[in-house]
Amino acid sequence: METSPAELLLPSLKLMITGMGIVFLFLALLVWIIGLTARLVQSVNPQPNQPRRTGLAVEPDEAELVAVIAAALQRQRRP
Amino acid sequence: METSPAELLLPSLKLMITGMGIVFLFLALLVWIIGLTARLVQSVNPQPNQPRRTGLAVEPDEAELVAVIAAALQRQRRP
Amino acid sequence: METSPAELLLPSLKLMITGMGIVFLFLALLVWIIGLTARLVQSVNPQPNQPRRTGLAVEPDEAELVAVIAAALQRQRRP
Amino acid sequence: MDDLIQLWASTGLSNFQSGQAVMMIVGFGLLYLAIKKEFEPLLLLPIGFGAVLSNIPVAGIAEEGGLLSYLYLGIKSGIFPLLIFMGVGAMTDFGPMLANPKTLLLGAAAQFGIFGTLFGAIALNLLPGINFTFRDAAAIAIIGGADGPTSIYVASKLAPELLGAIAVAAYSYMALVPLIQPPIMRALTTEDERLIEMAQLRHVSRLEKILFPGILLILTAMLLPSAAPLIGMFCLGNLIRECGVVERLSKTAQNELINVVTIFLGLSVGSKLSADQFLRPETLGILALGAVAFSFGTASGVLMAKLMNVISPLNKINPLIGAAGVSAVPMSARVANKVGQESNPHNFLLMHAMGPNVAGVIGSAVAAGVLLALVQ
Amino acid sequence: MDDLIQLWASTGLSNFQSGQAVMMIVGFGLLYLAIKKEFEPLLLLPIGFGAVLSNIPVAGIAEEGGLLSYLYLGIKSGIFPLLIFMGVGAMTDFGPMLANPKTLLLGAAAQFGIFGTLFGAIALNLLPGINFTFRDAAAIAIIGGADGPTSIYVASKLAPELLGAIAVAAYSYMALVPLIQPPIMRALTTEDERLIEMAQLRHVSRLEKILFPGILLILTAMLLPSAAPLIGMFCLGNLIRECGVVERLSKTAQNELINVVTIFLGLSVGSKLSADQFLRPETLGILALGAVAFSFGTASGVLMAKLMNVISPLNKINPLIGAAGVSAVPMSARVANKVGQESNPHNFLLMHAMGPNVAGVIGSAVAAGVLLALVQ
Amino acid sequence: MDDLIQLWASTGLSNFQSGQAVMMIVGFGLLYLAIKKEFEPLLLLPIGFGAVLSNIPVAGIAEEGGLLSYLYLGIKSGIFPLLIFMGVGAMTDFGPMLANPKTLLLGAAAQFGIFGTLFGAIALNLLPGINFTFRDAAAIAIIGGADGPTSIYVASKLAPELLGAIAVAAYSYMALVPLIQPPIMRALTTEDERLIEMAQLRHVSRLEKILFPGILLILTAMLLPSAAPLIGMFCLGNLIRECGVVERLSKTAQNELINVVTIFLGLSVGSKLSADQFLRPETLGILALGAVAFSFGTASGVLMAKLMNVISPLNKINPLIGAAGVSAVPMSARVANKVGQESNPHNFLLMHAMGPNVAGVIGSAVAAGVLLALVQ
Ligand code: NA
Ligand code: NA
Ligand code: NA
Repeated sequence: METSPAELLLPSLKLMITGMGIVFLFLALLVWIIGLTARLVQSVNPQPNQPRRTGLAVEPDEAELVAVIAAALQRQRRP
Repeated sequence: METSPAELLLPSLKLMITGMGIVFLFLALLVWIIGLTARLVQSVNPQPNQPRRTGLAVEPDEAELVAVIAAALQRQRRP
Repeated sequence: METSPAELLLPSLKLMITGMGIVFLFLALLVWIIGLTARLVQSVNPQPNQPRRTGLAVEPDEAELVAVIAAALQRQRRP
Repeated sequence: MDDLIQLWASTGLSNFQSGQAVMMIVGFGLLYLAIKKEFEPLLLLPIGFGAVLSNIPVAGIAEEGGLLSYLYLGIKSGIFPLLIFMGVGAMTDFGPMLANPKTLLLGAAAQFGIFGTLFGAIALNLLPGINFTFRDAAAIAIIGGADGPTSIYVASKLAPELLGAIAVAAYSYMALVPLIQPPIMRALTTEDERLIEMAQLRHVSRLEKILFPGILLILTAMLLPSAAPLIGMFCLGNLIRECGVVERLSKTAQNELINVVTIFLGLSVGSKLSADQFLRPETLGILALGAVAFSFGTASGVLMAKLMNVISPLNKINPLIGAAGVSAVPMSARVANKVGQESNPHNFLLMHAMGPNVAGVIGSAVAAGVLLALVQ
Repeated sequence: MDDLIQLWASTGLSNFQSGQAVMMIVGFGLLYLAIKKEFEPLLLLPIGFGAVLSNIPVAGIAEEGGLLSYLYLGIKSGIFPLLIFMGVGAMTDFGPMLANPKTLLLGAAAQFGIFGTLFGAIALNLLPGINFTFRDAAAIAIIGGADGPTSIYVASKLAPELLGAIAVAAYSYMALVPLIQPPIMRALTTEDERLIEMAQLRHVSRLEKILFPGILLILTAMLLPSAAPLIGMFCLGNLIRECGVVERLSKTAQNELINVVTIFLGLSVGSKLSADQFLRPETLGILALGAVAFSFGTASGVLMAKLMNVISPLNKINPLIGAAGVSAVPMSARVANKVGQESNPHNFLLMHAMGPNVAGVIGSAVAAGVLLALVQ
Repeated sequence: MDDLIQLWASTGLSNFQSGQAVMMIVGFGLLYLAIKKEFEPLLLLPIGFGAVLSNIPVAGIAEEGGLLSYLYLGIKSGIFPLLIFMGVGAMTDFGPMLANPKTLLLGAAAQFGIFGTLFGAIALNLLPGINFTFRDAAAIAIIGGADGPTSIYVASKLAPELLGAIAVAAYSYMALVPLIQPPIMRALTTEDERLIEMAQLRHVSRLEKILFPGILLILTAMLLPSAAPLIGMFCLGNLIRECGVVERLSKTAQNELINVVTIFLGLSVGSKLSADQFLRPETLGILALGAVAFSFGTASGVLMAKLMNVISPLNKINPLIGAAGVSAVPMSARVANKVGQESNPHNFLLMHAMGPNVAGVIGSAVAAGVLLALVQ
């Protein structure tokens, strides 16, 4: 059962719409649940007792960072 | 088809000669290509801009050492 | 060949006695051999020339930390 | 004499096929990109080397019984990409996303790169010489997710014979993000929009961070179980990171484990770069579609941000961070930051862009789940 | 419309079986215990997560071809528990035990927890709804060894279908040692006994420590070869640690290798937590028997210490350290120390309790060998 | 009573075969050499331990289904030796060799240790009780390469039943280099020759170092593809080291990965030390031939250096560094340095000897390729 190229266009259009719909639905639901959780958590622990970095996770590890800097300095120091 | 021990002597002699020949040929070719590459590289970058150790690689890595110490100190510093 | 629950009670009692017997025998034998070894070792090396911690190996991390630093220093000290 | 003939017959020179020679050059080209241009070197270096190794004649390193054939089992079974995903999870901080959850919608919009490309791949079939099945098209489209392990995982399930080209395209375009994205971002935004400053992110408590992987996993289990292996391992890595009680597992997942698997994964992907699978018109199609996918994803992320500003004009977001929705962590977030600073050097968007950036990872895993569920 | 139906049919919601939902809750419960209560988090976190993953409907992560089915091969072949045991050996200092070898007898006595429980499990068969075979009973009894990898190794050989429940019980009770043991210890000892101070341990030479794993292995080879895989790998780890010439192997065995295997082992164990194998009356029996096993082991360790004091009244040992004979390293040694300090804050029993503690590890491996040899 | 008989029948004592006892002693002997004499402890310790474990009666640790039978698959497939070779590549600095490429010829000459031994092994067949096939002889000869992973790789392909003896001989003689080489070096050189000082090595640019693994791989692919797996993985490791863009992979390849594989490889090799394969006259032949191989290699390296001095008398090389051509990195380079300093304590040959030393690694991999290509 060969399908001509054109015959696949419609199903792929349908898949595009369904797919984007699901992705949006899923992430929108997640937005809602995250908000809910945040409110729940804050009502339980009103004061954030343990200030932690909210920063980015680009830097994997502080120890690693130190190691990397040290290694870099070391390399630079080499004659 | 049993082969007597003596019958294998000649082929092993031949293999010895062929083998040593190939090893020499291969490494001699490598000597030549390395020389060629070195000249080529030096004609492109006439000044070695980044002096690095030409030393031996026996001791694994100095950078690693520094990294290890730094990581250790880092860990100790944590409360 | 179904065995009723009660029929298994006797074999399990036997296994309990045999098992505890073997465990005791094995570890008692080990007590004896350890003592023998200790005497043998002390007759060979009468003075403990290298006092090491007999302490606990509980915290893996701290020991590791010390080991890491020591190894690093050790490596650095090498000519 | 006999020996010499046997020897000559055993050399590579007497057995080289032109396709193998070309593929070795392709492999060295990837090594060049990885080392000299620093194109995602962690992956492209082993991939390029794997391509070279597997195209050495006679040696049969990628054939049955060769080293790379054994390593490839780690891809076929899904183990390697899933372990990488666990490691990525252990390196990801969801803080910026949890602080501003609506950035998740930017990560959703950018997945149009995937589905638009799927349509494009099918449309390419109208060209002569190109013949993608539905499964092929879905596997190619996932490049638009800008996520390496997801691409490899999906391609290994839907179109293993295209795996090499797809992985190469995915990682190459991820490396090209700083070239592909800025023009699109500038074209779709006004100077005023690029100057928008965003409010500082709120503090996210440790408890929220611990709960998030569980919530995400439950949602996936209920709605899209086909995405559960990917998202599950990602959540496991993130939970190991955030829970704070298994530091030694976290360290290993982020370092040694992911490094070992990266080497093996790269070599295995490279073993799929054989002449008969790569030197085909379809590969050109894949490369072209990959560029389209990234452009579509970038554009829809930016446009979504603009739409959100129209809908809720009070709490405006800088549309540049929409481009970070394609994932490509952390490259595309850095690009958003850099383009923003061209307009105002004191506008730090990096942290804000990390939200859509990690949302893009989730978004593309969800899209992967959709493809795996609906494409047979 | 068709697509939507197909999609709905592919969701977890439309496929959830009640058993799966319950098991996911069990998995999250284990995660809670691991993270919030810090119950052996290194193992219970991956076990709990594995339980959640393997009960996601449709995804089939624990079924043939799924990630966890591949990882489980590491348990089935015995590789994972044996590698963990090697790592534990590399982390163990036998010094305190070698300094005072008669504490080995405390480690022997505590194994009554194993054999008494075996009898108990068979006796439970008299209850309706519970039906343990001899193999099942032996696998359950090993929980009394208070040693995770030993329990998993024995259970995978004798009763793989009970593996999940057994591993969960073993690690949970190990975490509960600080709750289970003290009342028993207090009930069986007088204040005077708890106040006994012990002589400082003699110095143990490096040579003795190097010789010990060899001696233990020879004894095992001659008397109880069925325990040789477990004790052998344990001795290998310890020799790597003590010999002083392969520091890099020692470091890797204690860190990266054991960490990687711990993640894989935990996930694999979790994959055995399926509804049909876990949600049965037998599981309640296993949990009840586990508590009994720990109590029996604790009691017999303490009573053995008291008996030894009667036999050799000159060189008395504090009977509290008998409780450390159950192994559960180093938790039960800490418990012995803590209960001792309730009576006299200046009495440091920790080092003395490490002797029976590591002896307990050997004792339970020996007991495992007995079960593997005699139970068919 | 029945139980006791069953128990006795399950002990090692009632099942010990004399061969197993002897092999356990052999295993402990290797452990002694590894720990006390520091003979290549990283390998000989796990090998010795593996020998002990696999000769424990009843336990069947090296038999089908036992731990070591699974680990052995890593040798059978070639994965373990190739990963070790990758790690060795990542630890190797080709700088000294690239600075003075003619030292490669010393590394070539020293491979006469391999081919001379092959002839010797065949000649040994003239003795009664010894019966080596051509494949056996080739596998034994590779000991002369003084390279552990290469020996194991070749032996696993050509003569797996001799693997244990060959690996033990290879690593033992590598450890004995400081005893075997100096007398030969002194006998073949004059005091004047030993006093030769060599010019300081030129600086080698980073680019040259990056290009070298690629060049070596291309040459191998064209001329000797049968050596491509070995040399390829070696080059991969070296490229990872030198390229400078994948530090984290380099660190893992040099540390955790090679450490884990070393433990597994050693145990697997040890599992081949069974009585019926080791306690044969052939083993004595292998041990004798191994010593011959090392001596031949050392002598031809030194003689080649002298020949080169005759041919180009202007830029003389110290013939002592010819002995380093056997590889055995870095032991034989250190030996060359030490013997040189006996004549002149201010003559530092170490760096100069590293050239032939790493050339020897390449040379023996090339020789391995020749054997794999020509011996069927
Ligand atoms: Na994405
Ligand atoms: Na125990
Ligand atoms: Na060599």
